[in-house]
Amino acid sequence: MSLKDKYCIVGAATTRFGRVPGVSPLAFTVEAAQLAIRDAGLDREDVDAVLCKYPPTGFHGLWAHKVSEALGIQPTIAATIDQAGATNLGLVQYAMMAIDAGLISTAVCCYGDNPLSGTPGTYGKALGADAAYGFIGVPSGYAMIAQRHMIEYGTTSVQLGAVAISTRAWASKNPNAHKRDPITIEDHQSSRYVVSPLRLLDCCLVSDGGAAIVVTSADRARHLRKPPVYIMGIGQHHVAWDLPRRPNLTTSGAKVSGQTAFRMAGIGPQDVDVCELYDCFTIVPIITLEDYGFCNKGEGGEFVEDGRTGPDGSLPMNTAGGLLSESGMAGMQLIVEAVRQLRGECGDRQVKNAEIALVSGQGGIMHTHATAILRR
Amino acid sequence: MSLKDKYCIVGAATTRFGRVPGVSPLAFTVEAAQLAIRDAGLDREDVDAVLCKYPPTGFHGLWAHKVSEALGIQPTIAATIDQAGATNLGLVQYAMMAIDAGLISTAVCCYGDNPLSGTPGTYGKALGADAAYGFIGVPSGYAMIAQRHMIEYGTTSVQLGAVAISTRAWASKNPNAHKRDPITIEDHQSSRYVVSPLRLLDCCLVSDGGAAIVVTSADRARHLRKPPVYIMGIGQHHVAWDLPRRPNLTTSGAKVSGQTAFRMAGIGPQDVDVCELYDCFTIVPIITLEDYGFCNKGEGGEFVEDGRTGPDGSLPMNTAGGLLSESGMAGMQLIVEAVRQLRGECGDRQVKNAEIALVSGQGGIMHTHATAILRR
Amino acid sequence: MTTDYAKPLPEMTADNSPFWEGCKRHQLLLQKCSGCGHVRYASLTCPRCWSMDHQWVPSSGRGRVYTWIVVHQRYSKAFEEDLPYNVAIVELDEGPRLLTSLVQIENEAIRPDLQVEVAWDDVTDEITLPKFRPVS
Amino acid sequence: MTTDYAKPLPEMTADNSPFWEGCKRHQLLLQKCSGCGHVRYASLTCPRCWSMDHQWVPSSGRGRVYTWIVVHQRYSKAFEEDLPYNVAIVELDEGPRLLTSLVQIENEAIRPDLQVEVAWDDVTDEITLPKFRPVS
Ligand SMILES: [Zn+2]
Ligand SMILES: [Zn+2]
Repeated sequence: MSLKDKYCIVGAATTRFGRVPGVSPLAFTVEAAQLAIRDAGLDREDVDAVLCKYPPTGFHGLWAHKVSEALGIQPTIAATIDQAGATNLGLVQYAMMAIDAGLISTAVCCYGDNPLSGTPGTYGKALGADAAYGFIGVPSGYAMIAQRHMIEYGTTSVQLGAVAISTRAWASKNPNAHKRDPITIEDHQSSRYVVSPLRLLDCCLVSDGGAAIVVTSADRARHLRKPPVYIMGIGQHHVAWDLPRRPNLTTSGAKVSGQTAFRMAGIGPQDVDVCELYDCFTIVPIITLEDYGFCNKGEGGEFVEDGRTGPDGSLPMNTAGGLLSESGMAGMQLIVEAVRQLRGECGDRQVKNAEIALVSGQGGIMHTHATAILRR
Repeated sequence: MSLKDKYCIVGAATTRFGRVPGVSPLAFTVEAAQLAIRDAGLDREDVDAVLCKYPPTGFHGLWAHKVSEALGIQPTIAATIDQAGATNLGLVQYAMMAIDAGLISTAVCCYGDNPLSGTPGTYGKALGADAAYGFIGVPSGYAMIAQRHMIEYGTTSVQLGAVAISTRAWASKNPNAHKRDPITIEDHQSSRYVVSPLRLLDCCLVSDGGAAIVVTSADRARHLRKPPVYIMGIGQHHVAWDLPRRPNLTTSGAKVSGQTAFRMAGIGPQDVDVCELYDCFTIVPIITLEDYGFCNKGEGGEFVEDGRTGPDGSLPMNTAGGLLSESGMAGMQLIVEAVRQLRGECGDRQVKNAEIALVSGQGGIMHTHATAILRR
Repeated sequence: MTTDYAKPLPEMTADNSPFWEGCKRHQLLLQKCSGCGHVRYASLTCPRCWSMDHQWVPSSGRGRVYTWIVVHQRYSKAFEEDLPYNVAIVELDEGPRLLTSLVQIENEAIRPDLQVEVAWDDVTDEITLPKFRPVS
Repeated sequence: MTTDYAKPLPEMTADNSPFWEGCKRHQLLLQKCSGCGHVRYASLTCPRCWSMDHQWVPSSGRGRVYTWIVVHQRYSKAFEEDLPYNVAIVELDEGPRLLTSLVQIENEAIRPDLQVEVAWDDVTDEITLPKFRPVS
């Protein structure tokens, strides 16, 4: 039984992003969850599932249960799922499936962390036994992939920079974005190497903050406060293996995940009005655009190069600024932005006539991927 | 849409249990997964989801992805879920939902760890800020609950002991059980206090080992190697909150979780032929039996006292020895044992005419709960 | 009050520091919801009205034993010399429960509903633990 | 070979210790599947036939650069003095890829498909790291 169009996102919220000292990961998560539930016009009693990704600053056993306690909810389902940056869409899919099975009625999917004001946690951890070679930190992993994409397809640093410029241009229209000052290709090219071929402006922000959404059935959604956003398609795929054993470094889980979501939705890339693609590093949306079929494999660099994904482009992408400019958190904010675009709540950065939005999530070092296609 | 009778467990396996040095948590997990997949008559290519609980000896980010790599599978869905001891049944439910949604066809749910030969990990960790008072270790938490059950209902240490004796009597018939020597109530009453009111023989074993099951659709199941075991009902509930804030310490998530599973299955406790109840501490099956409705609230101690759950009793419980005697691992082995009983594979410990089996999982300090009802 | 106190200390966070600052002044503080007036033990949201806003108000410091354990097993070197020692959950007269230790009582003498009152233990210069003793 | 080597060392496990024992003897070992003869880098199961049984067999120690990075950011004090340093993935002639460092080459001179051979680095008495240098 397809899940198409049967479930909706009815609440969506973000907290303040950027450097926000004195707020714990739990407090960000709870604030975002409350805001999202109230955005839906619902209250605590209406929510019977609490679904979470644990905050990377520190693993906490039974995190979703701690969040449930802080929210004062004893839920039918509480689950903490680890699919890294694909988790938040994985939570949405879990919620849809559990409602479909008649097990719950309404789920809050919530995330918060304070890596900027708190402790960096995962972000600077050694990558397995490979730490013996100094292979440390997430940028190192994505730099390996970027380099291989350059080797196979001739992708350039200037093309990577185009992604950074486009997302910053969008962020400059978002009052809550962590970084709002527009940047140029010169800024990008003169920013220092973090791990070559990746420069500082190719890399994810580190931001404090939280975001949450509420998922319920289409039947229930039609009676709530905000216009429902329908989930047309959703998919996952996991290339799963660590870099040395992964057969192919330049095709990601986006390929099968995207095919699954597009097939469920019954549409193709040409039908998408706005996309929110996980952009922890500039190479990632380039590969994701290719794998989703917005362009051919290897042509992602060219695709982004001429500003096509910016405010005046034909494919508005990461319209709040993405992980590169709005908030470095692990992707829930991308779902929130897609919902806001489809509701027409985005003010200066509103994409005209946005009817269909695509959201991606991916994580680890491109180990995981999930895709959702939403419509108003 | 109910999930009733649409999905089956088609493969089930355990590794060696007990003290098994030199085998990593990953190796146990992979061995169990391979055995379960082959038990089903399937091969690696037939499995498109890898679902895991992380091993408590150490948190590993993206654990299910590491397991996928070691299995040589790039899965449609890989997910690591944390619901503590309820996770394994949570994975089964996830698999059913994902097949129902048409997203996958066949999932392996697998678990392995080596807390006895490796490092104890979670098992001896401090419990939050409460460590300042010496509130350390899982037994302390369950002892608080046991004491409260004694206060409210007059439950006795001898009644707790009856659970230990019953499970050991079953384990004596299981060649793979970690502890097989029968025990008496005198053995129990003279075993040292670990955290009073809990004695050594009230506590979970610490065991190395792995276990896994394979879930697929009933349609596919009918063409595989072993007789299908149908999942009639499945439910979850999470009281979720830490002990001081939890309104009631003596009623667990078993109550709502069990109601959900029984309602889905369309049966009641009187229809259950064999049950495999999560017994990390002797108080747990007592509370679980009450919450499931096998007896009234507060009468669980009396219920188990006269040997009713042992090999000659009217309600065979934990027929392989449970966590108290077969293996201290977090519950996947209980599902495997239920499957084996329904297939009639249990030799000396086979329950005659076992047609319906009930399995529980719960964890944290009774924060989480899940229930499954299976039939042949 | 020593600086070589070897036992684990509560972690001060943005969420709980007023509680521990109160303890340092020998004040057992509860949260009173600004939304509905409900009094609770430190938590992020009000269990009645869901408000996150609250004031810190003093507790009577009196309550009753709700449940307890006696730890015999060595889980931590820091508590080795105390074995066997008790840990208890006390229900305050205001309603909230908290995890604590009972002092000035033999473990064998602990009973359900035993009436207790707060007994301050200044374990370091920064941290005072609220423990409880029988009401005399 | 020093005992004050300050960088992280690979963790020896039941699964990988023969590999690291081989390195100590300056032998780069691969696993040859007992089921189907497939040669692979250390892994729990055979990617072809799924057997867990295998023998350890020597590699030629030769291969080509598959991809690489140059680390400029300080992620670890242990590697601070080496900045900027490279990390590479090398594809062995036998097929498997492994993560390593390139030595005896300037970072700027690294090229795709550069032919390399193993260069042993005895970093402690117990651990030798296989690194790679250009084939001369
Ligand atoms: Zn209130
Ligand atoms: Zn083979």
